[in-house]
Amino acid sequence: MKLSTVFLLAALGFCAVYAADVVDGEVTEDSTRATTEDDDLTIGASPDAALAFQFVQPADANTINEVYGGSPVKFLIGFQNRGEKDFIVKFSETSYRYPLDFNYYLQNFTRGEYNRRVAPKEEVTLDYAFFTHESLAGRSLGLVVNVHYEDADGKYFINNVYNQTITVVEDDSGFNGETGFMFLIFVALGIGALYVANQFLSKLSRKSGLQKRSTVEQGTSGNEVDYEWIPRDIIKNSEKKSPIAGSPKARKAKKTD
Amino acid sequence: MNAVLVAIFLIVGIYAADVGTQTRDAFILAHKSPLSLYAVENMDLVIEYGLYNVGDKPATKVTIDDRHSFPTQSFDIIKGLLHVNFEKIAPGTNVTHSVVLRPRAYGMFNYTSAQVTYYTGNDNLHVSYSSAPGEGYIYRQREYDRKFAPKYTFFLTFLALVAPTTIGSYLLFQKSKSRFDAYAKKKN
Amino acid sequence: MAKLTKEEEVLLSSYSPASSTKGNLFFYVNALIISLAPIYLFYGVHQMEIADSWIVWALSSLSTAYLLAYSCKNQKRLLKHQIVMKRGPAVDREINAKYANDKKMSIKEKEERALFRKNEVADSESTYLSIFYTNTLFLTIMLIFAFFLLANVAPIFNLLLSTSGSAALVAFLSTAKN
Amino acid sequence: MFKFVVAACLIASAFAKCESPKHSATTFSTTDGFFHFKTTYITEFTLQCGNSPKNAQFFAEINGNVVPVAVSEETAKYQVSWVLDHARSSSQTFNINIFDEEGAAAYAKNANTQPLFTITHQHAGLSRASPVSSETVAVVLAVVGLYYAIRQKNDLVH
Repeated sequence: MKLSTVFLLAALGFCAVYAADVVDGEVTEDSTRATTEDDDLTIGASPDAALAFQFVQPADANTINEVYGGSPVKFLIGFQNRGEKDFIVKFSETSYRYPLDFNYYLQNFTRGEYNRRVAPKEEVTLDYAFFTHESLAGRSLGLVVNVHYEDADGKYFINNVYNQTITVVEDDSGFNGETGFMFLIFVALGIGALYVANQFLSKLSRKSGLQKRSTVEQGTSGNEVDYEWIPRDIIKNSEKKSPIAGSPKARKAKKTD
Repeated sequence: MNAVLVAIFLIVGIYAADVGTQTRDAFILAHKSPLSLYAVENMDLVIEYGLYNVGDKPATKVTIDDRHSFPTQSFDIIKGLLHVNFEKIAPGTNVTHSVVLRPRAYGMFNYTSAQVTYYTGNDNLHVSYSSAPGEGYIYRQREYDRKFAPKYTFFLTFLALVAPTTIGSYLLFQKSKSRFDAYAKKKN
Repeated sequence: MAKLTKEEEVLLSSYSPASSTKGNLFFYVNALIISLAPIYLFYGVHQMEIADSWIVWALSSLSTAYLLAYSCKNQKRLLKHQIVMKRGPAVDREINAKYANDKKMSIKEKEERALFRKNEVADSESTYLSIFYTNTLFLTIMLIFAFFLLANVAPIFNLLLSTSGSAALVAFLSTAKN
Repeated sequence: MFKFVVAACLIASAFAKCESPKHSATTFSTTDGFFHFKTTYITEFTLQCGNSPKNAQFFAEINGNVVPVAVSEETAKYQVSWVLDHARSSSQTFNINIFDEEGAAAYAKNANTQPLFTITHQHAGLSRASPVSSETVAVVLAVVGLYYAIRQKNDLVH
């Protein structure tokens, strides 16, 4: 009894691993099955097309199904034409789905438009990048990537190349040294500005206290002689006191001779 | 009992491994992307090629040829080779290759895809085209300089222009002021 | 008030707050430099071409130079007065110390000398401070306008607004009674 | 499974080997930390083996990473290129150890394997856009000057 349960569990485990492997398997020659599972796809894949999917950024997303919130996700789609007719790869559509029900869209990203012709026996690689918002960090999301293409006869196909639940993890490398440094500088500038403002204000208030007195003395304008600060006796005295006419400077010059 | 279990584990494991690999020939995905912010005339433009073997068998004689994308009359090759070979790319691994170019003139430019050829298994030639960055613009150097080039040399010259009268007059004022402040203090 | 003699008028004119020709020249030279420096900055940083913007440059530098010289003069007149009040006692002491041993000199003469010295000191100090103050005020406003507030405006409008505009602002501030 | 093992053994026995290598190398790395998203390092070298092996794949080991060496057949030039984040691209010297296939296989088992030869790659470090723009510095200087001017002006009143 015990042995059989262990056996059963082991077998189940391996099947699960194997199944995961196939879904993880980038080549989706059995993608017809995958697409029929997807309800909204009534159009299937072409047997002459082989597609592959690979994350480029983050590189480990291929194995651990994790992407970082607040940073771009880049992936490649390989398209192999194994038939005799041209294919035209129209676009790829990428969307986040509700992980418990993949029919429910959480976010639909802009299509990646390609319109690339793939001749028989040729392959092309297509790339796409999208941005996972920071607020999605910590959630599990269903990521679905479909590729739309048609053959030379205009027959339309849709291939599902990625259909899995991924985890969005917080990007802890976001607060790097650079932003930290910028932050520090702004704090320092702010403190400096406050200090200067404080100094300035205190000066202003002190100045305004004295303003009244000084305005009385503002008696000057234009080219007029400012009598206010010439000693009264000089103005009043009309007698020639200066021994030598002109300025004391001239006299001083003479003295030094 | 344990032996039986191990045997079963092994069988299931081998089966899984076999099915997993059987259908997957070498499949090379090739991406081509610029590693520089903009393409600017007379400034380095780094192009990175990445080759990913997503199959389960090695790809052999992998060649990247991108000479047609960067004709020498429009681009100087600063460093790197535009036509290279890798003898083998193991399954599940990736290889990157970079080239540094310098556009000679500004204007619209179409980044076409690079051609990648490789062999799988029994001398089966695959012709593949990398992803292409598409239409782009090569900026004038002046436009770039206006936006991003460091301008401290201009500001230094500006300072040198402005400083003599401004700072000079401050120093002269300060000199005169300290002199009379000294007189004012002497008697106090 | 008694009539002034010719000699006294000569003496008085040297006390007048109006700038001496030397000071005036200094103002104009400074104003010209300070008005041309931003144009160099616009040439280098905002990459204006000489060929298609020299008219604007000439316009802006002339108006800026005039406005700056005007505000320097205004500023000087305000400052000179204050400096005479402030430096007065110190200058008196200086003169006293200088001629302390000169018994021949009368008090009146000493006073006269002190007065002349006061004027000299106030004139130079007010010239320097007015230039320093006007320059820094203008440069601050100009830089903030040119590289922060109007950074994305077309260079020509940016230039006109930030140079002539801030010069006008400085001139306006200088007309205020302190 | 067995087939794989046999194939692996066959490949192992067919390792290309380079005898008495002669090389000369040139290196390049980008130094603009603002203009490029990442720092790119390129080392080009020419190589002559005494036994001129056919279709040999060479490997380069940089800081423990083994990457295949690209070869241009018509110019007989080899190229090693790698990319690092700017954060890890301060001024430093890289030692690029070149292995032939045999050497690379040996290196996988024992990290002290002697390489064919080593190329040193001097990286000068990165120039980065200053976090404070010169405009800001100029304005700060002007404001400091203005502060002094106002202080002097106010000093006169008291």
